[in-house]
Amino acid sequence: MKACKRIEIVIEHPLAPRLAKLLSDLGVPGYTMIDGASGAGDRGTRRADELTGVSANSVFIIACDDESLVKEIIEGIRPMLSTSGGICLVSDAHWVKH
Amino acid sequence: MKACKRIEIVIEHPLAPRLAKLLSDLGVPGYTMIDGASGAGDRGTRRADELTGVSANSVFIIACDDESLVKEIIEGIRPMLSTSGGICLVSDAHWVKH
Amino acid sequence: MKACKRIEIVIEHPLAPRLAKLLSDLGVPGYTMIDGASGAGDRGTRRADELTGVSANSVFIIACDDESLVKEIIEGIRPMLSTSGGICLVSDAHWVKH
Amino acid sequence: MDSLFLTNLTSPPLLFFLLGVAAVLVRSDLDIPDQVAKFLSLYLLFAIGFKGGVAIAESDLNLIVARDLLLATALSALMPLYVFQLLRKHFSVADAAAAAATYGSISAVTFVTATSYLDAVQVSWSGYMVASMALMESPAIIVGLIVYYRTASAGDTGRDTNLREILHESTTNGSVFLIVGSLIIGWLVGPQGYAQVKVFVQELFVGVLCLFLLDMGLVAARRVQDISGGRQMIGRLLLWGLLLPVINAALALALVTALNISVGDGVLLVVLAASASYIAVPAAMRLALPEANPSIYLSMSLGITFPFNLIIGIPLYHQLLAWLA
Amino acid sequence: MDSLFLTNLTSPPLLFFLLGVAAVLVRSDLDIPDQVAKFLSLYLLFAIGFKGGVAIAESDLNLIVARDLLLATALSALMPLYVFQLLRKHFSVADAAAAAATYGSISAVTFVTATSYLDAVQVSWSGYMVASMALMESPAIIVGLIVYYRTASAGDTGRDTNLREILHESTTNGSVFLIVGSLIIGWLVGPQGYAQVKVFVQELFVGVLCLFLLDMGLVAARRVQDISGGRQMIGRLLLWGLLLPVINAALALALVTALNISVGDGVLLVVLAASASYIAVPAAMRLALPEANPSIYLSMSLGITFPFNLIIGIPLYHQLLAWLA
Amino acid sequence: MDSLFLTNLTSPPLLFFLLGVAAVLVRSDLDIPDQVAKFLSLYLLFAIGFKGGVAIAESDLNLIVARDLLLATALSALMPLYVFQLLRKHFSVADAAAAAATYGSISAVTFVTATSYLDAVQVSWSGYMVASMALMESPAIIVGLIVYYRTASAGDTGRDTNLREILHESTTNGSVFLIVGSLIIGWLVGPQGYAQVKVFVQELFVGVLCLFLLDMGLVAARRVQDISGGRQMIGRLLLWGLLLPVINAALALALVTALNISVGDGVLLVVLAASASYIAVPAAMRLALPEANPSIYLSMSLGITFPFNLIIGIPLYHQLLAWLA
Ligand SMILES: Nc1ncnc2c1ncn2[C@@H]1O[C@H](COP(=O)(O)O)[C@@H](O)[C@H]1O
Ligand SMILES: Nc1ncnc2c1ncn2[C@@H]1O[C@H](COP(=O)(O)O)[C@@H](O)[C@H]1O
Ligand SMILES: Nc1ncnc2c1ncn2[C@@H]1O[C@H](COP(=O)(O)O)[C@@H](O)[C@H]1O
Ligand code: NA
Ligand code: NA
Ligand code: NA
Repeated sequence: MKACKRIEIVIEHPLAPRLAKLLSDLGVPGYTMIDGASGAGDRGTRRADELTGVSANSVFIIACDDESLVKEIIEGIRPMLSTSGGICLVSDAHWVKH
Repeated sequence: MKACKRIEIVIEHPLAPRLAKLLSDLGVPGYTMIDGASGAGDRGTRRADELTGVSANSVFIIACDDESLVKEIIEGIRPMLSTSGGICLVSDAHWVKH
Repeated sequence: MKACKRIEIVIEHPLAPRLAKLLSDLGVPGYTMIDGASGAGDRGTRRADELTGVSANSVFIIACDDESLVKEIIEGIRPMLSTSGGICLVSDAHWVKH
Repeated sequence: MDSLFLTNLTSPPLLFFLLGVAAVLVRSDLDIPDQVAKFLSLYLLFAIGFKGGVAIAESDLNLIVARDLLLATALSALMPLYVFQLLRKHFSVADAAAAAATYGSISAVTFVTATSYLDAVQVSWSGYMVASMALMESPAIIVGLIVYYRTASAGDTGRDTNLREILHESTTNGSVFLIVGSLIIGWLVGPQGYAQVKVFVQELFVGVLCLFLLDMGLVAARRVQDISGGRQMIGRLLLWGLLLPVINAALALALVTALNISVGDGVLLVVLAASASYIAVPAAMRLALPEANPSIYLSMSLGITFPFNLIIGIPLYHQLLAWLA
Repeated sequence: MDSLFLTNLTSPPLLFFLLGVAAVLVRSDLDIPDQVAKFLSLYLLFAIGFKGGVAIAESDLNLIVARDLLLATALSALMPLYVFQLLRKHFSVADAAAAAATYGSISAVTFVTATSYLDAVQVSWSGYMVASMALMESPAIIVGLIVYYRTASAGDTGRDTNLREILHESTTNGSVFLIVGSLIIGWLVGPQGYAQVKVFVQELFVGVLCLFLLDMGLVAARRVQDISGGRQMIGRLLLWGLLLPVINAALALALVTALNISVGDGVLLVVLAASASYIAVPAAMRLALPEANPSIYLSMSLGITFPFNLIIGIPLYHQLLAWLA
Repeated sequence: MDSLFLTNLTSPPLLFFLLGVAAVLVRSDLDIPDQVAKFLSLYLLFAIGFKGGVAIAESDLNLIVARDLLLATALSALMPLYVFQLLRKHFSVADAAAAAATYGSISAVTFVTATSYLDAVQVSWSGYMVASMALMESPAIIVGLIVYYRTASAGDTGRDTNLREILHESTTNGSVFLIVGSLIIGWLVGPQGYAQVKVFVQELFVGVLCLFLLDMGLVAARRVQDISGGRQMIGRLLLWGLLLPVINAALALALVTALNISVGDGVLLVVLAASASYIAVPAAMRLALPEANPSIYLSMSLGITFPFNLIIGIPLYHQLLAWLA
């Protein structure tokens, strides 16, 4: 097992393709995305019940064992979060390398 | 980045609106909910294949940087978990404040 | 609250029933599964848009407070991950026991 | 007699139900996505409600109708009382109360399948039977809970029980709401409005029912496989899952014969009495009576009673009523 | 006059919309799964586009058609200009611009409901009006954004704005793409190809519309309940949510009368002008103008303008045009 | 000759497939929700199976039928053998084996599209061809795996390979199960049972196929875009993705001509041989042969062979058979 960071990002669904592109441009080792989440925050209630998904959230999970890349990811998504809302949590984890 | 707690709750789907109400009554800064999870635990297998969602689970994720609020949330959901099952995990995380 | 490990596994959807069987054979206290996740990794992009779910991922979350069982789980899934891809993250958490 | 069973056994919807069961038995990965299954059930409720409403608009409501609706409601409030007494020796108080509510209430899909069976054997039935069905969904929930609170010791119920909330849950359940709403809309728009949706509501009905029962076969068989608790528990669930529909059907049969209700409507009323809820009641019970174990009442209603009514019950009740008539 | 409103109020689709609203009001847990709701909307776009294309194939395109298409496009580019001026005193620049784009663009479902209303009251309309609708989806987005960038101070817009990207987003939105694509395919295959899908496209239309509007009733009512910001904000949204469709309708009405457009096509053009987008525009705005608050423009268009047009607007515009004709 | 291609190119289902491809090319966000797409495919399997079963019930089964079913099964077991030999020089053993299974098996949607094409050009075909299709799904999986285990070195396969499990996976795959089940049910209920679901099964078929192929266009184009590995890999996939269907079709064509099979049935058999699985086989391969890279066999079958058969293959095979007949 290798120490790594687990980054979890909640962002509105329309921005998910942009975030995915940003991540692959940054060269992350991989990511997992769960769609159709709902939620609440500073900008009110967000429901996954609309036709466009404008009101739905997407949850991204990224495992990353490269500290400098973690910083780049965080700096990369900060502007997205400040204009469009959402959250980003970073925590410690161990990665079972096979 | 600010230290915070990451609270993760798995609860049966019919109770999700109650939990959401409880959270907003407690004044949490926000939460994210993922619907349609399945699982297994003390009360047997739960499948997300039923018409009512009676057997499906919902996953809540809450980032909270107010220790006393974290305690209130935990105490608030404890009775729900003991009558209806499910789990609640609390872990340390860092919140990227934008 | 009791200290525990939070194990998070991302695996391709067709293997989900096998993983669920493995977990219950190992005697885990429980697990939660979220279906229909997409993602990217060493094996390229995986989209949850196909008819078979061959390209979709499933996310498993397992809370476990028995250290030796944690080890067994990790060893049990290692071969799955190496032949079929995916990730497994282990982190510290506290379990709200009711 | 055999011919009715045979007709039933060779009806496409039932065969697709059996196909679903077979898929689980051979461990096929056949699966109807859950959102689609939910939609198919919404369609069926919409269609049967709409059709029922239009039928009411076309008939003239009279005292007989009022009597039949009252009868249905009364049955639904009465059945949980003796079901609870029968079950409480074998199950916990909470489980017995939840099962009582389950068996007092009805299964819309069993009803819908019965109407499709009657259409196939060309026995006519009245549109207001849909209203009977809607009226029978909720009373049993209330009665089941009252029975529970009167029986359970003070300590057990020391949580925030709120009768108003329970009443609310049981009457605003999505499936009840949709069927009642569609019924009223069908009534308001009448045959003229019906013409606009006829192909959608009428011609697709049996096909959708086939696919929906395919899913029900999958779900019911999985529930049976999930039953845990050993042989004794399985035996108990099997016993009561078969006995309760028969008992409830017998009571309804007696009433139908006594009141001289027509064969078509009679079959439907008996089917309603014999059927057990697996949508509205479990949803309400998880909120109002979380200590009841859903794997008991759901397994019984969905895994045993539902297939029984579908395969044997419907033609059996029909046969008996035909003899008694 | 009343008869038109009555006809509208007793049309099944509208009644199901109201049923959805009622479900939210009584806090029922009735719910159409989101993937299914999205599919119902794709079906409606597919069907209306296909029908429109076939109708074009059957008619002969001439200068009048070209004029009407141009008129529709021009309207969609013009409306955001004055809507923005009207709103900027009451809302932030970003919110005013987003709402201007929203009201300049159109709601496909309102259009679809209007065609179903016209079919019910037996007023004929031209297939190429579907093309008008498609043409009106995007220009307002571009104009709304241009207006925003010209008004907002330099500091506010100091991020990577990319006009090409915005143009791309606004013209390749899924719903625009599907309707245009279906229109072209309908045109290509003509009546012969249409015969293969006629039951699917035609006979199911009103039924699907009923279920879809049921969902829209749920969604619209929830959005109204989610409005936060106190009485003053609610009043403001209510005011403009009712005023803007009336203003836009008035302009379109004047043009329709001046140009002697037929009643059926006229009603549709007025409905397009009066309707506000809640699919294409919000999706584009979240990407191009994230600082605009969706709970303002979405609440107005989905929670207020959409129900207004459905319940009162459509028969009102028809009545007015019938008088003026 | 051109007229057949033109008929095919102006058929609504194919045009919607192309629309889906176009949506990906212009980067539209058009999307069919995955659960709905899965349901559309279940509907198609249900409908074609049911129709096939009813057709069998109406015909009399004889030796010719038995011969044709045997032929189809044999083809499916034979094709993987030479496909594997052809591919193993260019791909890893696992990838070659997986692709061999993929091309030995069939694509139900290609078959369904071919039946809809034959209906459109009014060429009749036999219901039991649906049984041929069902029989051709699984054998190739088994043969592909046997070939793999015979070729791969001992070290490579040192994991818990379980032939019984593989046999189980390949014969109980959901899509195989549904089509066989629907076929049997259609056979059992015959024309009388069919009458109850005719509108659902028959009249909606082409419409649903349009929407489903729209989704297939999206999925296939995305898969092509996801191909990684540089120019050389793309060239290789393109080459074999076009060559394999042509080779398999040529073999089937020879057999069809030699055995004097009717044009309609012949076209379907050739299409089955030429088509490659992207449902049953990939699902089985992920479990039985996880070391094979799905982005190779899925990209080839879904991204190249599927569009080729749809656009060029079907009318081409028809044309050739018409000449040879
Ligand atoms: N404290 C929080 N914990 C978990 N999720 C949150 C939190 N705050 C916001 N979110 C998620 O981020 C989305 C947008 O948040 P906001 O921009 O604050 O409205 C919400 O709909 C939630 O899904
Ligand atoms: N140890 C665990 N780890 C992860 N999820 C769990 C665990 N135990 C229970 N759950 C989840 O909580 C639900 C209800 O659990 P229970 O009340 O124990 O039957 C299960 O269906 C799982 O989704
Ligand atoms: N670093 C990562 N962080 C999060 N998820 C990952 C990561 N790497 C792989 N995954 C997930 O695991 C799946 C299979 O990964 P792979 O086998 O590396 O292609 C991907 O589709 C992702 O969903
Ligand atoms: Na009952
Ligand atoms: Na407008
Ligand atoms: Na083949």
